[in-house]
Amino acid sequence: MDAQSTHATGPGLQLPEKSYLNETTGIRSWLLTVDHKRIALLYLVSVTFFFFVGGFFAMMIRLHLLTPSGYMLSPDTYNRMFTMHGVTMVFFFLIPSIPAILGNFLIPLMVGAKDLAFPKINLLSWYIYIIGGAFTLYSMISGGLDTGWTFYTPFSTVYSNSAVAPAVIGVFITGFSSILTGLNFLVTVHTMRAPGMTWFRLPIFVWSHYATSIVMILGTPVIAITLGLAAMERLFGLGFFNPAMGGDPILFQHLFWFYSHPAVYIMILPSMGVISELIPTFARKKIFGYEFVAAASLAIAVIGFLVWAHHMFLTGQSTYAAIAFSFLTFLVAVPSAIKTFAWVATLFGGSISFDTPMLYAFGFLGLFLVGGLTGLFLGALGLDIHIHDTYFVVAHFHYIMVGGAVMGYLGGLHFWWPKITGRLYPEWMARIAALILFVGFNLTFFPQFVLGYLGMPRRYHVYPPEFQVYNVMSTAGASILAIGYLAPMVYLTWAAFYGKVAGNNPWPATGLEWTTASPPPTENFHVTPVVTWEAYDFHNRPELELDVPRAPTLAPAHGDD
Amino acid sequence: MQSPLPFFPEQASSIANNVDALFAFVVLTCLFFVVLVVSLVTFASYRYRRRSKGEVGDTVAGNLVLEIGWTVIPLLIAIVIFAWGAVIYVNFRTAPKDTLDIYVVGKQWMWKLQQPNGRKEINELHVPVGRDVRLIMGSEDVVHDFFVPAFRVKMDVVPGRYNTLWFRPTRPGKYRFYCSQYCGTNHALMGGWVTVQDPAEYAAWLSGESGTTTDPVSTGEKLFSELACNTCHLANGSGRAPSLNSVYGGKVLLADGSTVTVDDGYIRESILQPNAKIVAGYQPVMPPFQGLVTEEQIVNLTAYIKSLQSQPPPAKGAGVLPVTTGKK
Amino acid sequence: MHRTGELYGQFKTLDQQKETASLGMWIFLVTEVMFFGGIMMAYTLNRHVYFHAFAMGSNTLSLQLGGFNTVVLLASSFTMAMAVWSAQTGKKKLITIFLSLTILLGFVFFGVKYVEYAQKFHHHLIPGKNFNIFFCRDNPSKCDDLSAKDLEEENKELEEASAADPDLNAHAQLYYSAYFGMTGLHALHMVIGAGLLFWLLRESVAGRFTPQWNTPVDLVGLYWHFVDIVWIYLFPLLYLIDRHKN
Amino acid sequence: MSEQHEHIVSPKTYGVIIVTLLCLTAGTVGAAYINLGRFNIVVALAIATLKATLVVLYFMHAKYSPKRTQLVIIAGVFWLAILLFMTMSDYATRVDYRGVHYPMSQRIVAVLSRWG
Repeated sequence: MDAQSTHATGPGLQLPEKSYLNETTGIRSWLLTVDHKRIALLYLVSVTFFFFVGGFFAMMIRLHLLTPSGYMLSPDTYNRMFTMHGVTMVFFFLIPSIPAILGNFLIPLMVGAKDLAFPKINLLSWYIYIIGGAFTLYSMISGGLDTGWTFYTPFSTVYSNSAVAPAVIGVFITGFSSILTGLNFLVTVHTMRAPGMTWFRLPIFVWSHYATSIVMILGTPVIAITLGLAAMERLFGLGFFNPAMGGDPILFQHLFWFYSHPAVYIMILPSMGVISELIPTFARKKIFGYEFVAAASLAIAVIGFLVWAHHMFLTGQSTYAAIAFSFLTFLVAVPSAIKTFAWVATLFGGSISFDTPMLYAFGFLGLFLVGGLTGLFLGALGLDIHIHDTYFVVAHFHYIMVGGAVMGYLGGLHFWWPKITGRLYPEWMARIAALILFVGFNLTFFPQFVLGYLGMPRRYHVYPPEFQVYNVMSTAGASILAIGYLAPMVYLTWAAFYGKVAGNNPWPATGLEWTTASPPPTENFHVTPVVTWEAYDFHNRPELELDVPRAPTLAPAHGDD
Repeated sequence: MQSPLPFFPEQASSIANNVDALFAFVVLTCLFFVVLVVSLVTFASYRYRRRSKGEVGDTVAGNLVLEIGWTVIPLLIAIVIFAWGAVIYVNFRTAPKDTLDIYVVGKQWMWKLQQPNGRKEINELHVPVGRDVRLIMGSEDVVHDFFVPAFRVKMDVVPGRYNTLWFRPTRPGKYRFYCSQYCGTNHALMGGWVTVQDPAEYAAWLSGESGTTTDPVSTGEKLFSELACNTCHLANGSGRAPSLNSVYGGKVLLADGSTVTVDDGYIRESILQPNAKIVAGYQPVMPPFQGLVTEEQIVNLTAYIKSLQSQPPPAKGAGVLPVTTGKK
Repeated sequence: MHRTGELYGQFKTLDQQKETASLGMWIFLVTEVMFFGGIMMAYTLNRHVYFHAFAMGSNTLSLQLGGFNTVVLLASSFTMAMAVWSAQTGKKKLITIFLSLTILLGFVFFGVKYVEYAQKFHHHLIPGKNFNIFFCRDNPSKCDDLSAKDLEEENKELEEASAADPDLNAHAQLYYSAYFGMTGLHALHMVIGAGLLFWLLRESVAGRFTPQWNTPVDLVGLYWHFVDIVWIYLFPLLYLIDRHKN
Repeated sequence: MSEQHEHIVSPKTYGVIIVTLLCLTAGTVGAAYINLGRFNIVVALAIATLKATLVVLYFMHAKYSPKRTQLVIIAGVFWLAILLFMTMSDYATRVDYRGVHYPMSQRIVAVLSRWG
């Protein structure tokens, strides 16, 4: 590191002599670290690895679907591809991505603490993640997995010929990593805040991670025990989910979705948190309706637990239950709408710049909007009859999970990269990559909405020829998307070593994390910070050197305080 | 028939119109919000772009009226969509009286369907136009799903219970149906065609012969699995009913201690009145097929069982006497 | 993080540290509630659907042993609470005594559980290929640990239950899946708890716990009480489904 | 934070609680021997909940804990209730839920022999 620092010296800026990156050296100092920032980097490396594993499977799927009769892969191989794509992406990429990387790195910095409440448990959670990942990788190379990421019984427990048990056990284990992360965040936010950091001065990023953690600790144990029972059923013939033994496959679905629907909010809420940092920073304006945005996060987490059976409208569920679950599903739409409008309103009267993170934020807005709105189709009982289990669903959740969560993740990674590494990434390259991603994404997934309404079921290795045009479009888009994902990986890695030195607060932004050095020292702050300003307040912070105020354009109803 | 870029599936059932109407409504609602948000963002991006390095936004931090507005309005719209969808769904889940009931069994990876008069089809479904049709569906193995896009209907087929699905076809024609719940290797091949016919045509089809002239043994073999005989009469003797390998012409031990020679008469009786003579070591679980199979089908089944003479007898399985030597 | 005395580096005061640890433990216990919740759900549904088989299965359990274990576990909760009290009031000898008592009671529980499990094994009541709810009826000689009266009573119940549920064996097997799943998971938690108690015992013999610093005793106490609460529910749910005679 | 004093529960209280718990255990066994129909399970669960509450409040000191600990406990119970009640709400309101599963082979035969 020291040798390279001669390469990059910004105008008058120097990397701090001592930071969390170089205070101790050697592989042991990384593998046995209890520093939340280093653990975040451990997660970054391993999560990126799983992202590219999952991405490889995605590419195979899209290439295979170029032709209706699918010459490339055998049916069994194709089934393994989409299953392993789903399992890897959901459990090993999306769920840990923002919380375990950005959340881990930033929450102590943002609340002004030296570390998370339980640093050793934090390290333990990474090892659990790695062990779970190892089991799942083992299942992939020893026969693969062909159950779909939903592991529906009795297919997964009785009929599948693939390596279900190690995969299920892997996911079971990884669940505990998620539980421990959530527990750590909750406790940290409650008891580790710096003096002056009141609840309503917390960045929305922290609020949304708080909400995410609620979902993690209350939902994840249920999937753990459910998959545990499924593994027991496969290995020892326990019969809870096997109709031949008197069990009920629908029970598995209930238990599975009790977690797996809220898990969608584990993926999207942190991303919303990132966006809530990016938009005020690059519009240089307080987020519009802070309390409402914070409360909306909690509302999503709580109501999100009451809607799971909307994945099961067509399993023969009671009509009454279906109506109740559908209604609750529509209620979730409201806090999402509040957030979206708040972001848009924040732009008004701001001073907007178009740095890369902001481009990702705009991309997020557009894609999340489409993803969220298409949720209305699926939540509506009458429409779900037709589009359930078709490509419409596939498109919808990719708009949320890839369009929403991954855009937020990449936006956040760019935004905090200077804080993490102390160096800036090449701006123009990053902007072009963001644009490529946006175009590639829409080209990949928008045609799938049409395919879905036309009636193409999901998880098909062959399809009727009339659907080919849309599939070709989708595959073409996927190739563009692949470039969009590879590019940041390359230039961000490059920037970590050779980029321009960023300084403490390059944007500038208002969070507590920007008041310390980049990269921060091991103990985060040399002196315990005392917070005297509200979140996203650009006006009472002379050290930010922002001095050209814009006149208010909307009447401040409960504005400046 | 199809344009190169199809955008909307055909409508061929009474429910399709309703679903599409709701779809159109939701599409328009969503378009409105997409256009609204995109234009607001575009406008703001231009109007409030940063003009100097040190510029900072205004101090507006919220507006209660706006917050209430964008809480209540989306809520109201959501309730409208919810209610509309619920009405369609309730109608879809509540079958009218006097339906044409068709039994459907899904198994990896085929659909077995049976008309009210007993006529069977595989991966084909014939229904009359304008008639309320109800499918009563069960699964032999894993969860499947019966999906007819042109009818806008689908329902999971879950092992261990029945699900029902009703529709009223409105236009004669051939429409695809799919399995849309992932069920293993050939999930994508587990589909077929629904043929909607005029009632007269349907009646003619229903009473007509199957048209396929195959030899009795293979017809019997097909029947043997279609009637699910093979689920109990496993060849290796491990099933709930005795293996039929090598039984024809031999003698079997009955529960009451007597023996009986397996001939055409005994086979016929065992199909129609299975409980009359129970093989030793087995429970009387087989349902009587009296009135359920035609004479021709019995002939075919018997031919098939005869053909099993050449198969090796099972190693285990109670009640089967050693094959009598005189048989040859 | 550096540690000064009992204070870890990320905290400012011992109070903050204790508060944090206690909150963490409580949140962990909530995840445990949900963990047991999943299997509780499986139990609830199957009991609802197969009541006769569940009642039958429940009646094959020994109420004496189950009731005795309930008392043992409650008593161990009491001794654990007393250990916490001793730590809070600085009675170092008493901590050791009460922790030892808690461990002892825990092992009594294991012993009884072992007897119960072993009996079920001999009676072919372990879910799997050999499961047979009718085993003792068909092989009374192999069930000589049951008195003739008990056996007769059980046979009568079996007859009634199989009249009500034609597939009694399969459904009773589900009951036993629930029984072994729930009590097994509970026992696993007990084993972990016992391990933690041994560690506490070592520390307490070394005189580590003072009125100022006794967080580990407090936290393990919370955990142990939680395990007790699980049993408080398991006992009526598994042993007392249908005990009345008419 | 620092003014919060640890509340020490006296051994006498613990004694009263453990005796109550033992009595309730006897009570729940006794109640199981009386035929209350559907209310057997209600009584059993009510007694168990009472016992659990006593353990939580006194043995686990929840009565003297900060509000947020109490909130955590309530959240746990609430979410468990969501899981159990909302799942059972589906099963309990099914019109066609017969409550008896047959082994599959029988069931298929039953399907096929329905028409006639």
